[in-house]
Amino acid sequence: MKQTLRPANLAKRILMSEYFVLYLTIVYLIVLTPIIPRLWHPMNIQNVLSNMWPLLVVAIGQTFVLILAGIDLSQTSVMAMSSVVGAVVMTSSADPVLFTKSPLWGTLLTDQGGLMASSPFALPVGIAVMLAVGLAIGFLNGFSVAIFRMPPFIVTLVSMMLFSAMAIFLTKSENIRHLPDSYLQISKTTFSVVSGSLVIAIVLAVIAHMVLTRTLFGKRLYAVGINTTASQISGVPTRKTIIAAYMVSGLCAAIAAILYSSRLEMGRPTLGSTLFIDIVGANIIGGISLAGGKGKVTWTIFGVFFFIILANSLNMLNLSFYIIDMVKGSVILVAALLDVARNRIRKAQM
Amino acid sequence: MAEVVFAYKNITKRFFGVHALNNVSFELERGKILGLVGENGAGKSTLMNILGGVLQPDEGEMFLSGEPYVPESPLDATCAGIEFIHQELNLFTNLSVAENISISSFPCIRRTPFIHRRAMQDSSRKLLQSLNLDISPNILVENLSPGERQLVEIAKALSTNADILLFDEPTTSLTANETENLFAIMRRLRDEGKSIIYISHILSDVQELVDDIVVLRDGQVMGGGPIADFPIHRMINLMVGREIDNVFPDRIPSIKDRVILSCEHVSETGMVRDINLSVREGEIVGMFGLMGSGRTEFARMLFGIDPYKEGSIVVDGEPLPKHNPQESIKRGLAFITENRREEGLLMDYPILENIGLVSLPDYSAAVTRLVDSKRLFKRADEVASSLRLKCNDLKNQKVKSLSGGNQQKVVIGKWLLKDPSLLIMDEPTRGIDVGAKYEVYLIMERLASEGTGILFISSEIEELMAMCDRIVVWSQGEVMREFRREDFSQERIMRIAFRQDIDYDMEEKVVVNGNE
Amino acid sequence: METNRLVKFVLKNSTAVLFVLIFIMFGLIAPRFFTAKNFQNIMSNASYIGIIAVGMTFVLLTGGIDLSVGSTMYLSAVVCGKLINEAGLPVFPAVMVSLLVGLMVGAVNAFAITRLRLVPFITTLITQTIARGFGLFITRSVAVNYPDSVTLMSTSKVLGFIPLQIFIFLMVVLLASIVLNRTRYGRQLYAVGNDLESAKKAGIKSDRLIASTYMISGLLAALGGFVTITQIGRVNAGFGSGDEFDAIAAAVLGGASLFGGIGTVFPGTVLGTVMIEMIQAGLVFANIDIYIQPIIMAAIIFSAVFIDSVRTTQIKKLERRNILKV
Amino acid sequence: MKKGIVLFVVLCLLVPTLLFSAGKKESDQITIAFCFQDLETEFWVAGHKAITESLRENGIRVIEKNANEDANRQLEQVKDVITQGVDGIIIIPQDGESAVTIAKTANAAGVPIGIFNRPPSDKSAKNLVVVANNEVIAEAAVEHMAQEAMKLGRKVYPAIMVGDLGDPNAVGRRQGFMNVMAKYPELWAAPPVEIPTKWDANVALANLQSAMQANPKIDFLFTSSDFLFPVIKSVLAPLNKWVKINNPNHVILGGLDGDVTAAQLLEEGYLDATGVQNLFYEADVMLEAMLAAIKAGDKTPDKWMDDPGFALTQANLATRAEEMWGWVLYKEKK
Repeated sequence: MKQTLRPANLAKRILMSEYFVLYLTIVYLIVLTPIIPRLWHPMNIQNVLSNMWPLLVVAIGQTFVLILAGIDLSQTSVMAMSSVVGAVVMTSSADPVLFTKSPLWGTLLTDQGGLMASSPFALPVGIAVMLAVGLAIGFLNGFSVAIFRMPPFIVTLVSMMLFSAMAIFLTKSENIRHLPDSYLQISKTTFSVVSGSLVIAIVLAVIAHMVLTRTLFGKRLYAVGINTTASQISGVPTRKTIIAAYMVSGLCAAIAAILYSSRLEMGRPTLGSTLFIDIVGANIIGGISLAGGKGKVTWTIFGVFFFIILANSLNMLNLSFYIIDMVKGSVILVAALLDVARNRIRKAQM
Repeated sequence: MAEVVFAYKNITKRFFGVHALNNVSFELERGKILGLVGENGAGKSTLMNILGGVLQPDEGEMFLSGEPYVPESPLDATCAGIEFIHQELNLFTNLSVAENISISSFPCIRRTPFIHRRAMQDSSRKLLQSLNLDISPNILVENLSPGERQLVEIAKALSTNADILLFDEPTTSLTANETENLFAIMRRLRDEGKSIIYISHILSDVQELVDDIVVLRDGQVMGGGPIADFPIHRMINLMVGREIDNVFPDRIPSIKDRVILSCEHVSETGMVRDINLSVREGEIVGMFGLMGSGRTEFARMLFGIDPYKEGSIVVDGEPLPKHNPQESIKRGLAFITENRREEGLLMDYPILENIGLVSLPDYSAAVTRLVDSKRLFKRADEVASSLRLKCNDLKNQKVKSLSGGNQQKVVIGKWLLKDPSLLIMDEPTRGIDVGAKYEVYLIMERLASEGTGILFISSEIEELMAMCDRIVVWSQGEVMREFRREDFSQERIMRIAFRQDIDYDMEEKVVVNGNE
Repeated sequence: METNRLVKFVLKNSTAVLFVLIFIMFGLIAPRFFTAKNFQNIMSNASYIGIIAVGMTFVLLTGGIDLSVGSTMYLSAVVCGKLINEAGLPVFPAVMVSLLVGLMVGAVNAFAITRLRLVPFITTLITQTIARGFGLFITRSVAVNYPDSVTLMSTSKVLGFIPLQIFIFLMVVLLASIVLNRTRYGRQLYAVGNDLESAKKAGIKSDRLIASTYMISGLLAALGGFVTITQIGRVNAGFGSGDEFDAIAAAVLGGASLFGGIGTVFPGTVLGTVMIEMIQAGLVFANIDIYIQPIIMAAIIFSAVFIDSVRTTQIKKLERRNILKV
Repeated sequence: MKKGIVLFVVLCLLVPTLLFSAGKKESDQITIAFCFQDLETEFWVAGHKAITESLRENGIRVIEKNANEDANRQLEQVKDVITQGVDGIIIIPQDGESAVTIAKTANAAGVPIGIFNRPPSDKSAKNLVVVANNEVIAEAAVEHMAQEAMKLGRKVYPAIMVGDLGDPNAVGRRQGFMNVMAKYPELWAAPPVEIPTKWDANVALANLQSAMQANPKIDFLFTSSDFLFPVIKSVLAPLNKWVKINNPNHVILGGLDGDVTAAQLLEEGYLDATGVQNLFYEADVMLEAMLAAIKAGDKTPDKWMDDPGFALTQANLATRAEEMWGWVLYKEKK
């Protein structure tokens, strides 16, 4: 009604917008531009993007589970497991000194490398195996949650413990190198920013967005997240939906493992072990609630973007590492506060 | 002249410029029960929220025993001796009955923060006894039936020795004798000098119970005075603002020969025993019984939500093996559950998504499983308008912003999209106003005439008698007897439901299925 | 009817039954496991995480979560050590100050959650980062050593036979159990966790209650930190990191729900904590390959939770109302 | 009004951020990025201090990055400092394999890179390497312990406190211990007890306590890191086993790192041996080589410098103590 207050109106619209986190990130970037001269250096942009894709992929998987009012702590161990298993399949040679103690030595892994060593099919088979690992662990989680009605937090916490330990056990702590070149190419950039990772992440994001907004599965996922009983009575196969969501989460973690280990050029039993907070943090900053029923892929993208920009800018600021944590916490705090402010305004408008 | 305990004076409340209450004034006298009736949205709850300090009026004043009364929070209301018994229970299922009753003011050992358990249990036990509720004060509320929970809620309100008690639809989850019991208690409280405001959609109850009445419509008082001056038809006319001759539509039986559903010897340990039942095309079969008599439990088994041990269920001539809701839906069954909030609706979800939920697979492509939103919207819109659903925006408006009647229409709508051949309705008119009830009856009548079989569960015997072709009476997990429309008798049905008619019943139990 | 009762009893106490089973199993593998000394070790090692888990239980009861306890432990332990070493404060006042630090971190959480309405997960994630950052800032990440006067406390015995840390743990558990079960505060806490809206309607000052749980959690984190210092004598930069997950796991294993309203300190959280500690000790006793240990640990915890969820459905079935007349 | 508060908070947080960063100007000064993996134990703190101080003493601007034990994060940080145009990078990698990947990144960008303390797993990248061989040093320390054990003229019960299994240093140290186990099979009364610590003092405490309870005869204990000595003390003391060498109850004790506590325990006669990496030497040679490369304009220097390391034992304490970094710090403290 009061159209006269233009700037205030605009501010309110920005604050209320679904793209708020994105705007916030942009404002943050603008403020930092004069301080960090190299912020817009092509190489930095390249860095930011290459950091973003794998985290985005794994965070999207988490989004599916969060919509269900679940949580998946095991994504980090999925990454470790599929990284190790995939590398075992693909590697072209393994050092006997390092790997003779591995339980896989002599069967799946020899000094000639893994099963598909130097085979032209190493890449497709390796990737298929990695995805299968993700799906399998996701299935186990989903099955326990849906069929046995075990609390997701504990189920995924336990599978996190289990599969992290398993990944370390399989290689006896050693990293596996000598992966096929075609695999390493996935994360290599051409035209400065375009890379296999970029393509994979964007395609995945688009598919995930379509799945959530347009498909039967997506709509049922929200329904189950809001009210499982009502959904079940309305003919939603709730158990299948839950299992599927955890499988998506595992799958995404496996894809992220492909991107991460391609970038690191190795299969790593501790891959991603510290990422959980970033994954869930990005989702929640993006606006996705732990209580379920809410969430969009675009929100996840903005949340991830925010987290990546934050980490990158803090690196570029060269703060003493003693205070870097405090600054990081403060920036997240501001973002969270602004989010609260806009929720209040939204409620007041209702 | 009786003493006025509480008075509204010219109360006006606007939301976004729209009058929710317009210049409302009336008085509550000591030792009287005042009935407050009106359709949903007439302003009853706004009025109560103002009384309870949840909302502040834009204009007008309130007086408590002649003194100005300006509550700023629910706590102020409690301090002023005003207690609310809401339709939605405010109980904590993880606490014991005694703890729930004294949650706001635990009795403590002297001045320590420690709860005086003995005192708490004793006072709770006394209150429960006064409500004729035979349960231990130490039992957890989650183990109680809905009716028992309602009584605990009332005990909680009584525990504060409030002067003014407000009952907002307290009988919705009560069985007939629990209701009678409650009314007796309310009368006793009145005789002890308490003042009571009673809100209900069940006008016959209002008429039976209250001393005075106030009728609201569109935020205004349409009339008020001693109940004797307000026969039911006058109440209704004032509430809806037009002449309604009938509370129920005319029922034109349209039963076809084809049997849609037949159950034989369905049993489940501890729940139901040897249930035989059939429903034909276009037939409305009523299921009457007390709360916990097995009606709802049986309906859930029928729909595949809960398991059953023995017996067979045949739909459209084909047996339905051990199944789940998905299978039932495929076979043309639909189930409107008794509690909309928990089992019927996704309250935080838009109307369209709720209406579309059941039939989503019909609107999604074969391989990609992409949902054809346009087609779905078109169909949902058709159904919504055929149900006369009142909403602003099908796509974005959340269900929780709708009134109870319209929410129920959404539940019905989501099943209608599937064109079910058998519709199970469990208390479909509970907690909705007279106008909306009438519309629900019309929809049932229309569906039956189109050939849908309806299994209609209700605790309100009048509506069953008005709408059904047959009534099956339940008691303690068994079907006691069946009545054809021509044999309907309120008294006999009630007596059988209360098992006061066993011998008489046994003779006639020969007639089990309508088609015999 | 009697067998039914027995079944019910076993189901209701399945966690305890499982506890005993695991105890016996390890005992059979390694007979020394059965010694009183070993049980004392398990208890004293469980004490610090147990104390933190008790605080976590309060927070979980309201449906919240506290990810900051590990950092709170670190920060308060650092402050305590610095006060003793550099300010020359006697141990007792230094400990009091460090408890105050824990309380303050909790108060910051409480303020952000109940006043600013931030989500607990994000709030405590932020305080986790900031509190540890602050501790690192103070110490420059150098380890803080404690004098013998502190480490000697771990060998002191209360009443002549209860080691100090176990005594503190038991006191915390006793106090927390009394508070949760016997006081107005405790029962209202359960009410808030069960249904926040109804609790508000019932006139419960829910914000105050929720705020208090974070302060309790912060305080107990600091106390737990101190208890463990008396045993290990030194605080390095990684002190306490990741302990929040152990505490949550212990509470959830003890039956607490992350959605609030469900959970007990005793037996719940205590049993959860001791069980985890016992399995860990048992694995060492059995001298199992260190690469396999975490795998077995995960498997046992999984089966504990599995049994718990099965029993919940079974109890529901058994307690379902019998509406048929007999 | 709410907006005002929010704006205020934003400003409050941004201003210090600006202030912190404003103090650092771009100049002709040589800039070296020091990317370390974490600072959780004394060893890393001392290493970090040795390097940064030597750098600053040489008038070099230092950018520090902490990867918090995440190889990916370290890679991202290295990329970020390359973007900032540093003249050289020194990393303490998470492990040898990620060191190779990171070094290749630096090679591609034409920034000299030095790898500290953990060897790259192969020589495919060009880098300066200063490392001590954890396995060899651990073996030397345990070897001395074994010699001491032989003097007892009986079989002993060995045990090892193993670090985090995701950490290659921990795995290397365990291997060094195992080598000695294999070397003198007749010396051991039982197979070695392995005690997991996850590099966490609390875990170490609990597990060591259990292990001592389960195997009370343990009298030969090697800890993979010196930072666990306080834990060992608090477990052994109540068992009357925390006694000096030559006491019949003495547990033959060895460690690795050479930190301050170890120095003190050696001097007091509780500790038999500790494996030492010569931290100061390592820092010096790394710095020298790096500066030489920068001055010569060599963008991909490639040089392997070994820190031989050694075991400081009661036997060579008098002669070699000064080579142990912890000893020097200990004496400074005193």
